Amino acid sequence: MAKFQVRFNSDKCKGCELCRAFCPKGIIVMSTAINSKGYSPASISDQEACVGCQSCALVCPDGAIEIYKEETSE
Amino acid sequence: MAKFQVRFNSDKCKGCELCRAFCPKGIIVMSTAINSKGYSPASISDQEACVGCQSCALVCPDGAIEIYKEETSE
Amino acid sequence: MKPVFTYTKGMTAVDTSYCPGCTHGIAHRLIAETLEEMGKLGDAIGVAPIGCAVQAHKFMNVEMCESAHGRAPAVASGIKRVHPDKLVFTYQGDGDLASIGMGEIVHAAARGEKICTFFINNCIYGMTSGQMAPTTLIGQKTTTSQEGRTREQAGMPIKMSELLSNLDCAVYIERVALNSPANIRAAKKAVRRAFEVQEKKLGFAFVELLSTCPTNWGVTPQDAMKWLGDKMIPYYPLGVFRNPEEVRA
Amino acid sequence: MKPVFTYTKGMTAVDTSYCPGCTHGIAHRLIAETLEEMGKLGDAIGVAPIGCAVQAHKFMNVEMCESAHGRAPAVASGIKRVHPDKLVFTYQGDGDLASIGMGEIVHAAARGEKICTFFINNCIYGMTSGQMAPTTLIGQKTTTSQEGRTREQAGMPIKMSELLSNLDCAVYIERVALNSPANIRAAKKAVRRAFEVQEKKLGFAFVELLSTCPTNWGVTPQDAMKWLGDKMIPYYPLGVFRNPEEVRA
Amino acid sequence: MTEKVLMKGNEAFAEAAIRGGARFYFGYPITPQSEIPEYLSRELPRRGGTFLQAESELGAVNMAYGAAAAGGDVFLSSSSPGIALMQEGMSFLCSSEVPVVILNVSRGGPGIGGIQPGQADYFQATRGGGNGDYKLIVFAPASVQEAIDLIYEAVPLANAWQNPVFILADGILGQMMEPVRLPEPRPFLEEKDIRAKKPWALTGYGGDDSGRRIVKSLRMQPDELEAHVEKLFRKYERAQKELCRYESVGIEDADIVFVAFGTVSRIARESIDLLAAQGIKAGLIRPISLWPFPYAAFDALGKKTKLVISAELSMGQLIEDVKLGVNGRYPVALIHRTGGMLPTSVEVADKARQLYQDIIKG
Amino acid sequence: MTEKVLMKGNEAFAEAAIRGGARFYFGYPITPQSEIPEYLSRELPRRGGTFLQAESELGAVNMAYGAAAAGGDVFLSSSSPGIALMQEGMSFLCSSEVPVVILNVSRGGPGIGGIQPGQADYFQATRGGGNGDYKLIVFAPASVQEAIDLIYEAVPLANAWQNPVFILADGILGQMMEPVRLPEPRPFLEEKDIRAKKPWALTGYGGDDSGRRIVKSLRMQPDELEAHVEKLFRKYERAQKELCRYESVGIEDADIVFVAFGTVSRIARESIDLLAAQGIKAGLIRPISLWPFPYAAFDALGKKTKLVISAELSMGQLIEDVKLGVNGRYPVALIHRTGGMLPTSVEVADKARQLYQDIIKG
Amino acid sequence: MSTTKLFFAGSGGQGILLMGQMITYAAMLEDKAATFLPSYGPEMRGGTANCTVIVSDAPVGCPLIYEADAVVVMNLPSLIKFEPMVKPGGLLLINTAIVNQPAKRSDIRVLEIPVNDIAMDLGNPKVGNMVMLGALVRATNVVSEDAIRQVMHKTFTGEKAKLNDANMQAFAYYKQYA
Amino acid sequence: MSTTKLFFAGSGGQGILLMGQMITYAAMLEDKAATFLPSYGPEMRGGTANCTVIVSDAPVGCPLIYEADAVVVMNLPSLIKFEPMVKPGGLLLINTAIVNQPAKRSDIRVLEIPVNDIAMDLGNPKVGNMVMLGALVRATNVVSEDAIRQVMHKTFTGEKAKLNDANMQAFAYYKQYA
Ligand SMILES: Cc1ncc(C[n+]2csc(CCOP(=O)(O)OP(=O)(O)O)c2C)c(N)n1
Ligand SMILES: Cc1ncc(C[n+]2csc(CCOP(=O)(O)OP(=O)(O)O)c2C)c(N)n1
Ligand code: SF4
Ligand code: SF4
Ligand code: SF4
Ligand code: SF4
Ligand code: SF4
Ligand code: SF4
Ligand SMILES: [Mg+2]
Ligand SMILES: [Mg+2]
Repeated sequence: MAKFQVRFNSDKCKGCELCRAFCPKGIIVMSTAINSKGYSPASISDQEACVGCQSCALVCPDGAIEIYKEETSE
Repeated sequence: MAKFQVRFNSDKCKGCELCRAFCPKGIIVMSTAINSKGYSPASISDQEACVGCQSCALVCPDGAIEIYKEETSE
Repeated sequence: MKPVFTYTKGMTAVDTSYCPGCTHGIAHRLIAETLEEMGKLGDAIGVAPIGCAVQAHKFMNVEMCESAHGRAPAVASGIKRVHPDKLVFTYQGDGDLASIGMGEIVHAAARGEKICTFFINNCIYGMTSGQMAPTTLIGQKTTTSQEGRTREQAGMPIKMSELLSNLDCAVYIERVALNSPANIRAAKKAVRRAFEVQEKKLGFAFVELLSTCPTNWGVTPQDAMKWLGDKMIPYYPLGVFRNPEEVRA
Repeated sequence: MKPVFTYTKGMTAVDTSYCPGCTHGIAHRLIAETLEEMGKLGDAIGVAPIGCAVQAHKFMNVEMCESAHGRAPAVASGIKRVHPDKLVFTYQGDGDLASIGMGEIVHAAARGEKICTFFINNCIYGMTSGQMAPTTLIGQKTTTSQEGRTREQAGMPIKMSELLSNLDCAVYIERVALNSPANIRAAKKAVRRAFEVQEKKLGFAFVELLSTCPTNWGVTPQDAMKWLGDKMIPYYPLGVFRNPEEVRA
Repeated sequence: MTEKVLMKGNEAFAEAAIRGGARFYFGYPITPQSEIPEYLSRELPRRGGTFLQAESELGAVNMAYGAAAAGGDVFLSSSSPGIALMQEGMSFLCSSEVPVVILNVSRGGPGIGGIQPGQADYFQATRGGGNGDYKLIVFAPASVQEAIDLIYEAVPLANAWQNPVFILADGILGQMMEPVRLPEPRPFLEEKDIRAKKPWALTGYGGDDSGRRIVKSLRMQPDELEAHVEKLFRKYERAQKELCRYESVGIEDADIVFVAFGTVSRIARESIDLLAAQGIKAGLIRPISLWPFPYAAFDALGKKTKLVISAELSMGQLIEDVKLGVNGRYPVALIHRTGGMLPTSVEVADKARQLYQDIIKG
Repeated sequence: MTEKVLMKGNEAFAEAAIRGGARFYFGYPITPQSEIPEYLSRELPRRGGTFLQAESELGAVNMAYGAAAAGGDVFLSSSSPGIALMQEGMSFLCSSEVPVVILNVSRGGPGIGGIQPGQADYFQATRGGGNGDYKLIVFAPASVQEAIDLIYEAVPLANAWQNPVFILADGILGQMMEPVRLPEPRPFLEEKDIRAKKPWALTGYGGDDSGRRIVKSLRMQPDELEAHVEKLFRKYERAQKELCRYESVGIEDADIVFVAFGTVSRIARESIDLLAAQGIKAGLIRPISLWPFPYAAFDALGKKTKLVISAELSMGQLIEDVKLGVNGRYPVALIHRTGGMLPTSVEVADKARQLYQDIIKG
Repeated sequence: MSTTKLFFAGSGGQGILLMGQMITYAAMLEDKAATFLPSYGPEMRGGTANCTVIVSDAPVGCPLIYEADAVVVMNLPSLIKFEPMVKPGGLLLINTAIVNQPAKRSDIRVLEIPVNDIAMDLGNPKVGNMVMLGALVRATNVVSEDAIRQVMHKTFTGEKAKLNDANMQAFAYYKQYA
Repeated sequence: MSTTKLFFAGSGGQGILLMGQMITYAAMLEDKAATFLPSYGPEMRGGTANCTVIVSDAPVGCPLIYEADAVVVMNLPSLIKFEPMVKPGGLLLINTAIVNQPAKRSDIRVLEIPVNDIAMDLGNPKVGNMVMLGALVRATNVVSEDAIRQVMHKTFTGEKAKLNDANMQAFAYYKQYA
């Protein structure tokens, strides 16, 4: 199981690609589908590779990203 | 004959006493008479003692003072 | 799974009206998160004047007031008098604050109003579609400086943080940038410090947030971030300009 | 006898309306003498906004325009555009320039308008009979700060010369005082330098002249001069804040 | 009832505002009303209120906007050119339904003009000098006592109507002294009571964001804006029914009816006596509310009336409302001075007689 | 005559100002007129003029004041809230008799309102939102072509009358495109010719201070101020005789007469056709000058007319002038939308028919 | 119905406005209607001061007057400017200690009072205006002497109360003088 | 008197305003009266664009319309919002390359044109709006094809002139397609 889970709210996403641009792991990709607002939302291509740096969430202007971490106690 | 002559235009004078206050020689006095504007104008008490420093004229807010110097060629 | 980064209660569920990639959204979130973390969402009152963010009240979950263009600091001064213990803040664009609102911001700072001002400097008039602002950089093309701004035509861009630093009662002034994760983290600290200065009633607190306007700059959001770093920061250096002892620690 | 100090053609024959001992008269004379000496009386256009000196056009022998309270720098900017080779100047009080007119003066300076501003700082609203100005000193009693101004109530007095020194295109800034013959001589040099900066089209030139208002300070003209020296100069230090190379010599 | 005191108009206005409940004052000096900020700078802090000298009239009106939007009871004063600078603000106050009491101690214009009394800001006050459809509630006192009473009443009235209440006085009222009785002070509204008393005011929502309040003016969707303006005008329509005030003196069988407000109405009263001595019966309609204007007052005019005269300190502003009220039923004439000049009662009487004789001669 | 071109209203206005002779422009961005400063920022410097973006509308109106006082031919534009901020300035311009051409591409209010077209600044334009007695000369175009022609004419007209000329347009005119013909450009007035051409303008007196010029507005002595205001009003009286303009369509034997200006007059014309199809003859008075208002136009109304209708984009402002013009001779009704909404021609026709039928039924 | 219109003029430091205010205050104490209207604004800076007082049994109309029952002039410019304002048969009071020019009109009553000299004689140069006030009140009966006495005690309180004796003495002086 | 009212709607980058302007320009060249009115202001930022064009033999009244002879919709939100605007018997042109939902009304004529697909076929994805323009002009005859040709040559000059062939090809496409 991946250590971090990055969740995209694709209805909030405006497809600005900032998360993609700032992900140090290059694991964010833009969808070819179009969301209800008419944008191509971002999503994660390789959850395992995520280092949980939060860069994506910090730069997202539209609050479309949440990040979860595996509970160590689990 | 005095080296400097300080002329007061007493119609312009507002009796503010600044010239008197700043004269290093203390030779400016206020008149007891009242001018057309209702002020006691300044005048010079001892022309001979004047050193021509222009202090009086520089501080006069009402352009009431002129200073003349004896022509050396005379 | 444990959330490490999640939605703040400080933002409403309403989608913002900002263009894709516009950093107004980031600035909103930083303020919202900070107030949430301080437990002050219900004790804050914001003022957003005309500009792209005039409807901030739809997005930030605090009570807010719109204001006439440029007048937010005066409006906030009035609010603060009525509610001296609430956190009162203005959220102003560069056209708004540095152009039409110059008188109001300087005087609020000079009086040491116990308010915070968040100054979103994107070097342009966003809402009205891209005219030159007093902060527009030399050489920058806008719809009213189509060949690029020149010193001769419009003078040099105004550095508001530096200008306000002359005023004794403007006790906290910092310039931050919203162009990278690291800078955004730093920006959030500045927002926090500004509110703390207000809580302690030390005086006027001012945070300048260098921002982007991809739409009116005519570039992608990503290129806008780059332009901010390459062009804006060299002219508008980041840093703390004034910092009262009490919050320096 | 040879005249060594005589009436300048730069002043009209009309008696000023100023109170006895008010330094507005001195400031007028310095500007008038300078323009006369430069041979520019007929090539100057002045702007005097509302304030005790609003009727300066009656006393100074140059063409002049009144302006709305605070707006002289905007008016002068307009005039200069029409007559780029004339010497255009504003003559503004501290209430006018530092309070209601803050926006206009900062922007004229920021744009580097090729005009001169003579800023008559007497720490009070003269014309309206003695209310607090943004320049009123801490502790100074005025009709709207009857116990003396406090930092808490109204912030710290604004130092306009220092504030404007942040603006690149404000190329010449000096503060002088009208409280002694020596200082008045120095003030005249500053006035001259300001006009020369304009002649050379170097940018915006600003001279702050510390002045008295015996009437509203409630003291004699002589005590007013002393108060200026004892209280004002320590807070508003004299000196050159900005000086372009070209006129420094 | 308090005992009679002798007070300068401006100071009495300031005191009336405090007693009316105005705890917050924002202002900027301007003659002939500077005694108001001066008085309040001393009195308000002493009595638990706030005085803040603004950087300008723009600052003042926007501070007032903020404080009132936050639920404070606010008083604001200035004189003509200063009021001109507040026009954008007035429009905002009305649009956002933020109640503020505003006093114009008006002077002669246009431009910087002079400092003597004028009534040439009538249009600005009643028609709105700002942008868009809005109305101020406007009262015009004719004595220091009446000004006190109107200002005292204005504070709760502004709150009740959630609209600015504007008092149009003049330099004479501001500067003169008359014996007056001051009303009993109302307690100031305390911060803790604002949320309950003013369900629209910004206070911070505390624990429950479901009651989050917003004060706004922008409505990008025209249908939404239209609906809002219509809502405002339903309120204004109600105001027209409830707030019209005037005084009339002997108009039913008058040959001439004067219409005048403020100081001029006092002159007109003297002229009525002078005309009576010459066998001409004159009456007076004195509008106290300038908006809503008491158009209905003109319905009481009888068959005998030959002429209605608007007497005012302007080149003819009130006269438009007089004409709208008269609606063609009687000839309407103007007697006026401007620029700070006042007509004497003799002058008014003479001109009125002249106009009257011209009419009866045909 | 130049050839037809297709231009956006705002750009056409800007071009017309240049061609009319306005060499100086001062402005501040505001929707829906920002294309004007944008266009002029590019075109004016290129053609020997000056574009200066002001720090605010206050800055703009005062820059305009200075430049025009110095003899420059100046154009100034904004939209409703921006115009509200210029009210003190307007009063100064009129008082000092400084000619400037001012365009309001107006939008919905009050407050910040919206950006869709409005006519609710009618009072402000015609009654003066600033302080004191003064009048702007106000024209209201109904098409891009007419706006071009009026702006082109306004530059010399403002100079001839030494008074601001104000063009009240709306967002639709500013944003739409229509085929237009631009007039031939007039040469700009050169600096060296100002002193001779404008004997009141500030230029510096050169060698001879006996011709020293002053531009002022303060008159502390009320008699002096009154004399000045009376002088202004003699000019305004002349303007009332010489500058009234309107267009009327079939009013002599109309059952209903519409009064409408600007975009609404175009709608009313369509409604006239719709009503004709229903057997009701409607006419139109379209004021082109809003001040001076063409009151005399109403003298042409005949016996047949049962109803006069003011059709406007406000809660009822134009209607006051209509009532003053009608002076009780006919019933006057209002058909209006506001807040940026426009009525359709069908809506106007339906409402008019309804009102008309109510009247003939009694 | 009786109405008295008074006008006071002189220079800044002469206590002009105080005279007017005291009459107005006294009238109020006597339950009469009264208005006091000073000239205002920067022209006062020139050093002139003047005010109008109207006292009446009925509500006062316009507080401004163009004709006065009595005019007090305390300096020369005021005499020149305001002598014409006295209504025919009215009263003109001149401070002859400063005004060295006689009145021109013959259709009015003129009282010449060297108030500064009298004040000097009384040992207090500041009470000149009270001397004039006494003369005015006695010549016009616009208010009662007793009312003025009450006003003085209400006006000069605390520190200033010690002035009352000197003031009343000055106020009473005119009786002897006349 | 013949008047044609057209309405164009879609998203920002689709050349909506250009279509409207070209018709207006063409009408002018044919000496007809015409008005073009875009939607304006910040709501355009949301990414929608629309405009109204009226072409007439007589001067145009109000440039705003509530009912159109023909409506062009280039994306789905526009179809939903503006289908009701077509007058009974009028014409609706839908860009079916993007709009994947049919029209609802049966009292109007509907033309379904996959303009992006056609443009792609033509080797130039940017000429979609010209395909739509061609369809519109031919279906309504509001202006002549020749006028549009002239407009193109006046609009795309200099650098852009090389687009004209592609544009005209796209403009002409609908003939074949139909
Ligand atoms: C008095 C007035 N003038 C002009 C405008 C038009 N206007 C609206 S927002 C704005 C500037 C927006 O720029 P900025 O403050 O930098 O905010 P941004 O949109 O860039 O975030 C302007 C000029 C207005 N609304 N009111
Ligand atoms: C819009 C406006 N507000 C207020 C005033 C009143 N006013 C006239 S001059 C002045 C200030 C004068 O002070 P300052 O500028 O310092 O000049 P000073 O008289 O001291 O030389 C004020 C507030 C005005 N004329 N116009
Ligand atoms: S948390 Fe960091 S590594 Fe993970 S997806 Fe976001 S930016 Fe990439
Ligand atoms: S940064 Fe946010 S809005 Fe932008 S693409 Fe990523 S998730 Fe979407
Ligand atoms: S010139 Fe100098 S010494 Fe002579 S009178 Fe003046 S101040 Fe005195
Ligand atoms: S300084 Fe000038 S005005 Fe003052 S007393 Fe001397 S001469 Fe007179
Ligand atoms: S216009 Fe610029 S500032 Fe405004 S929302 Fe769009 S990107 Fe942001
Ligand atoms: S009031 Fe003050 S500033 Fe004005 S003239 Fe008098 S002393 Fe000078
Ligand atoms: Mg911006
Ligand atoms: Mg001052």
